[in-house]
Amino acid sequence: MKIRFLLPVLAVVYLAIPYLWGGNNYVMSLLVAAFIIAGVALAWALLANLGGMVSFGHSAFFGVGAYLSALLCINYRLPVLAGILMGGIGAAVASIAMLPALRLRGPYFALAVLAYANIFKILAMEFKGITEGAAGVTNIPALPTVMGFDFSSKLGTYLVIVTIVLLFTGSYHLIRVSHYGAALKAMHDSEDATRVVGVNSTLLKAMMLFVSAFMTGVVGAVNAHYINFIDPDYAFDLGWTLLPMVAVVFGGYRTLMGPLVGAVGIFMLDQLVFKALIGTGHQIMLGAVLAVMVLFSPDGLVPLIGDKWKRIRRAQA
Amino acid sequence: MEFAKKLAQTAAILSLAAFASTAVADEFVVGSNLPLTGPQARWGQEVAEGFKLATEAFNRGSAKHKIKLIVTDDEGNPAKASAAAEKMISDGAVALYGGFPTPAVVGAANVATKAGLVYMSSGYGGTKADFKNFFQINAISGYQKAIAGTMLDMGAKSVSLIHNTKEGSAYVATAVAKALTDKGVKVTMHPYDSAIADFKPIINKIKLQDRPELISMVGYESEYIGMLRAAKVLKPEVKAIVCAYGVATPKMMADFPAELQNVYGTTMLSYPAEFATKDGKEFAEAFKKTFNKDPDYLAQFGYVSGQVLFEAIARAANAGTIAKGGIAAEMRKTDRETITGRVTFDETGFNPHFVLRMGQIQGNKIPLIWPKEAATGKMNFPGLPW
Amino acid sequence: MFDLILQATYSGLLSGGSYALIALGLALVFGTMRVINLAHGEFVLLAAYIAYTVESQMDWNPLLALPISVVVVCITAAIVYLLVTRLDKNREMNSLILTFGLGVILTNLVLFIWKADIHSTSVGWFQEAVVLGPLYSMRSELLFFITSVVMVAILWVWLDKSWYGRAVRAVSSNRDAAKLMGINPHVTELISFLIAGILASFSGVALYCASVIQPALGNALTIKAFIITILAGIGSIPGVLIGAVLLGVSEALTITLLSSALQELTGMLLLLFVLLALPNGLFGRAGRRG
Amino acid sequence: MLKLESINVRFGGLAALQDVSLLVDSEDMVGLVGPNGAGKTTLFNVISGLVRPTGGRVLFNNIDVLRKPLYARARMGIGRTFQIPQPMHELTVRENLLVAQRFGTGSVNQSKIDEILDFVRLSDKSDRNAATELALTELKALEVAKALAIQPKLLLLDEVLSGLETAGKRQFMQMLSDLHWRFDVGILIIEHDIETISSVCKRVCVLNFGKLIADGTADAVFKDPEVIKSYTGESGA
Repeated sequence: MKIRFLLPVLAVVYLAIPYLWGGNNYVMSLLVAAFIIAGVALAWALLANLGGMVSFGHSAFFGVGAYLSALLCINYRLPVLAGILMGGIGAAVASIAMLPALRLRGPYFALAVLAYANIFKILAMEFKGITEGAAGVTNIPALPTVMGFDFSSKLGTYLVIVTIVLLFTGSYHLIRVSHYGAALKAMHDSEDATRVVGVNSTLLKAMMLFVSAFMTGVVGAVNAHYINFIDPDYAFDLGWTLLPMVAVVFGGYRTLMGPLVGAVGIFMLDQLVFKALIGTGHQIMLGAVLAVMVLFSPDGLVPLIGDKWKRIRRAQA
Repeated sequence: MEFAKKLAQTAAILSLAAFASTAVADEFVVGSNLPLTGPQARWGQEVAEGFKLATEAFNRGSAKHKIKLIVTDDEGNPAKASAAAEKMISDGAVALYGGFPTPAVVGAANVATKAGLVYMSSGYGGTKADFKNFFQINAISGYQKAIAGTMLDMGAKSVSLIHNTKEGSAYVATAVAKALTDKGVKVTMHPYDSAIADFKPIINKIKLQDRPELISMVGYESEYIGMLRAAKVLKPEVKAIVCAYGVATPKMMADFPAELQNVYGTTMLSYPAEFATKDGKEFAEAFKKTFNKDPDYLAQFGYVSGQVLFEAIARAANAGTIAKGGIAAEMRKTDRETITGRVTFDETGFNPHFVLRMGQIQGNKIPLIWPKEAATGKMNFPGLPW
Repeated sequence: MFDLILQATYSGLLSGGSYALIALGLALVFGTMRVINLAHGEFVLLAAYIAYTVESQMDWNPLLALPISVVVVCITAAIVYLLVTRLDKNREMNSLILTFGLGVILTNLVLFIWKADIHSTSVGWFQEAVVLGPLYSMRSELLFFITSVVMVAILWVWLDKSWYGRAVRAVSSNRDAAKLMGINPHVTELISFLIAGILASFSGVALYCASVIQPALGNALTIKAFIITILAGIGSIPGVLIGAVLLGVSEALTITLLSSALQELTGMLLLLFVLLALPNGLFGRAGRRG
Repeated sequence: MLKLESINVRFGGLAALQDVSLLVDSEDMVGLVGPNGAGKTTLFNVISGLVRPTGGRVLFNNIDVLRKPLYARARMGIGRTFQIPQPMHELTVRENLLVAQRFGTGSVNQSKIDEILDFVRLSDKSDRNAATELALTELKALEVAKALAIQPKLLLLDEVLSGLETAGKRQFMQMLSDLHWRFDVGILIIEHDIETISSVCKRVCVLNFGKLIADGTADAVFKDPEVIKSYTGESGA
């Protein structure tokens, strides 16, 4: 991320938005929901873009992160922030179970991971002694108050999730520009060529899976402490995979800002425009957006705008 | 001197507050977050209709205070419910009412609690809620009482209980099982996941292994039909089939007359609705006139919740305590007969008097057959769809 | 216990048969084009709702809805096909996203037109019991099963013997080579989409007669069909039937021998086992998926 | 350095390699010739790890590498090129070398990369996209450069000259003869053209129908009647 992009983004996110709407809990809660999706979308895009794997199972990581953090904070009185970190680590550990699936490609990998996600959900339902089963976990502690600032407030939660998402974006960027990123990029279309120069492609893919799972787990944990309640149906909802996917396709998964712009854009469009226009069945618009984007701009909105912008600049120059 | 000054200040603040409350006394905003779209939409819409009807009825009957209702679709999603609650509070809502499923209720109730407002719900699936000003006229215990009560009155010694593993159903099933086991009834549980396609293996297990006197089912509409059809094929030797919510409704009866004959289901109303009270008659007529269909029990929950909440708001407004948590205090004082029975709230916010009734589908009627004092018809027992 | 296992196996066999008919169209398109049509479940659902409309509006037997649903579903399938062929980049992945989006659109259209209420046929004949010794089933289930077996047989023979069948197989094994042989891959691919539409129509009408439909069902049907396609392996038509029966029977046996809550788990574990241990599915042609 | 012991490879019913044994030393530059389908590329695939043989052993510096995956063999010092160039997509020429160096040797040394680029005459193309912006000669050069970037002890060159026109070929041959001493690497080279091979390699091995039929100095090998027969047989076919 170049500095001239970074500074305006930081200014908007940390100064302009809190200044304009910090007191408006409605806008803040919409933004929190959107950034939670953005966080998962980013993790999903990282796996798709760097690892070359399309996952139908990110709800598994989301759910594991949510449950682990909630249960650790309730049963072992872990501080919430430590719980969130553990949620991410737990999700990464859970992804070890998926390592055998790394041998699979395309739709096969996607389906295998979906199966894993379903299995995790059933386990959460069945291990009642640990997870409370279908009843769900209530009274999950909220984000703490630090030096007088209440992070469980809408503005506070917004700052937390935005910071996490930006940190993740930064890490994604660092991975992408590193040698690992270059090797991963090369692996997509020329795997043998990459392996014969010494790249352990399976290990690299596994690392991307861990990173993606960790990020998703952290976001799932934040969401659990934000909503204060989870049950298997909610925490492992397939929607935690699908909505971020829509966001990524909308924003574009090759770019760094694509998932973020896509998530915030599609969430706000859906909630403020589509819902007002059609009410029942407004998801139809999400389907239409997906289809249209894939057909006409498979690289997403951000590159599309970027191209337009470049063309305009060139025309002016 | 110091004391007098303080007194004067307090008086000034009080009179200001009183002025403020009289200034807005003619109209109070009440917000409602409900799943009007998404998988819980059907329940959300029924409840919304009842709640709307209560608003109209209240506004017609009250010259002094009016209720302005805002309904927001939360799609049954907690984050969206939370946002909806924030929006309605910022639009001036003095109390909130909402939705399904439990996570969405929690999402919105948290917001209301933080803002110090009353949150009323019809869809919290747990047995105890942990919010300060939370109220719900119905409770899981009501289903348990009706299902277990009916089966105990049937004199059953053994019951097989088939239930969905989802939150609400699992709660009801566990509570029923406990109530029955406490009375010495042998209960066998058969939980199933929504993904199930064929119930015959379960029913056959019941038929050949459990050999119970009764079968009880707790799940959703399409699953009841699947279970009943499977039972109709295998014909286990039981005396009755007792279901939870979603079965004894006029719509289900009209759509699946053959499958549902003689089946029992929890409900609030007989069909055709026979209201003993003036209140009930008014409700049924008004509902039919407004929505051109028969009310079901969810509409009743919405209606009664509205009645109770609006009356509490009116009382608090009269006392000038709206701004000081008066609505919650007035809610706690609630004690009235409604079309769903007596309503008061215990310290957890649930209505201890809440009991559902049990109806049985007989021909094209659904008479109430339990409890005895509410019965409008005779129980066909033993009675089976085949 | 023996009675239980017998009945469970029989029930599993029959529901496996219904799964197979639902999965067949998806498997065919996947075999021909390597495109997983995530809107396939919605095709089935659409046919089922047409059967409901025919029954409730015209008071006809729902089976008479077949011609209408074949027409409607095939038109839908052709539209989906035309959109899929518009994808030029990364078709394997982008077609997943495209057909998923189209599925969402179809589900919500169904919701718009028919509302969220549940429906099933009111023709009692379908639900009558058929008792074969110790084995119980509904007439509709047997009908569903027989239709499925017949369809599998027809499709198998057709793919094996007919000129089009050969073309389909040629395109699926090597698109460029097929072109050199004078086969227009677009025509064969369109035909396989249309056949998938016809199969979906049959399964939709059968589904309406045998069980309960609701708008949210499409997704679940697609996933089931997808799983069976993988179990079968690419390009194996009888494999679809056998994979589906295997899934149906193992689900039913899980309910009988373990717990009814674990049926979904069994299906998923079976899928993972096949994915990870049998690289070509149970009966698929050799061809690397990893 | 490299020791193959009776390697066998079967694809279904077809015997692609039969009992092939071979020794290559670190000072060697060995030509591997044979008609199409003789199993030359398969042999390279066995050495580099793309194909697992049905029988036999591959020893590299006295370590059995058969159980070692592709990338691990690369890190031990086995570099290879592909007959059809396989640049790493989406990367520039320099990035191709960087990735190879970083993962093949474990560290990055820019001056070494500059040296390689200079050697294969790609210095001025270093920022081009490797997959889309290079001509065939340049792609072939990049193949060699990538293999060099992992600092190989053994270099497997698979028909680096094929498809080049005469000028490019001459330039490449000059490069090949320098490779050996500049980078201190043993070389095994597949080449179709006998003339070319005998001008570059002192030692030549001949594969025919999966069998090693000759191994010796270029002069001796090309006088071997069996070798002549295999070549004329091919041209007669």
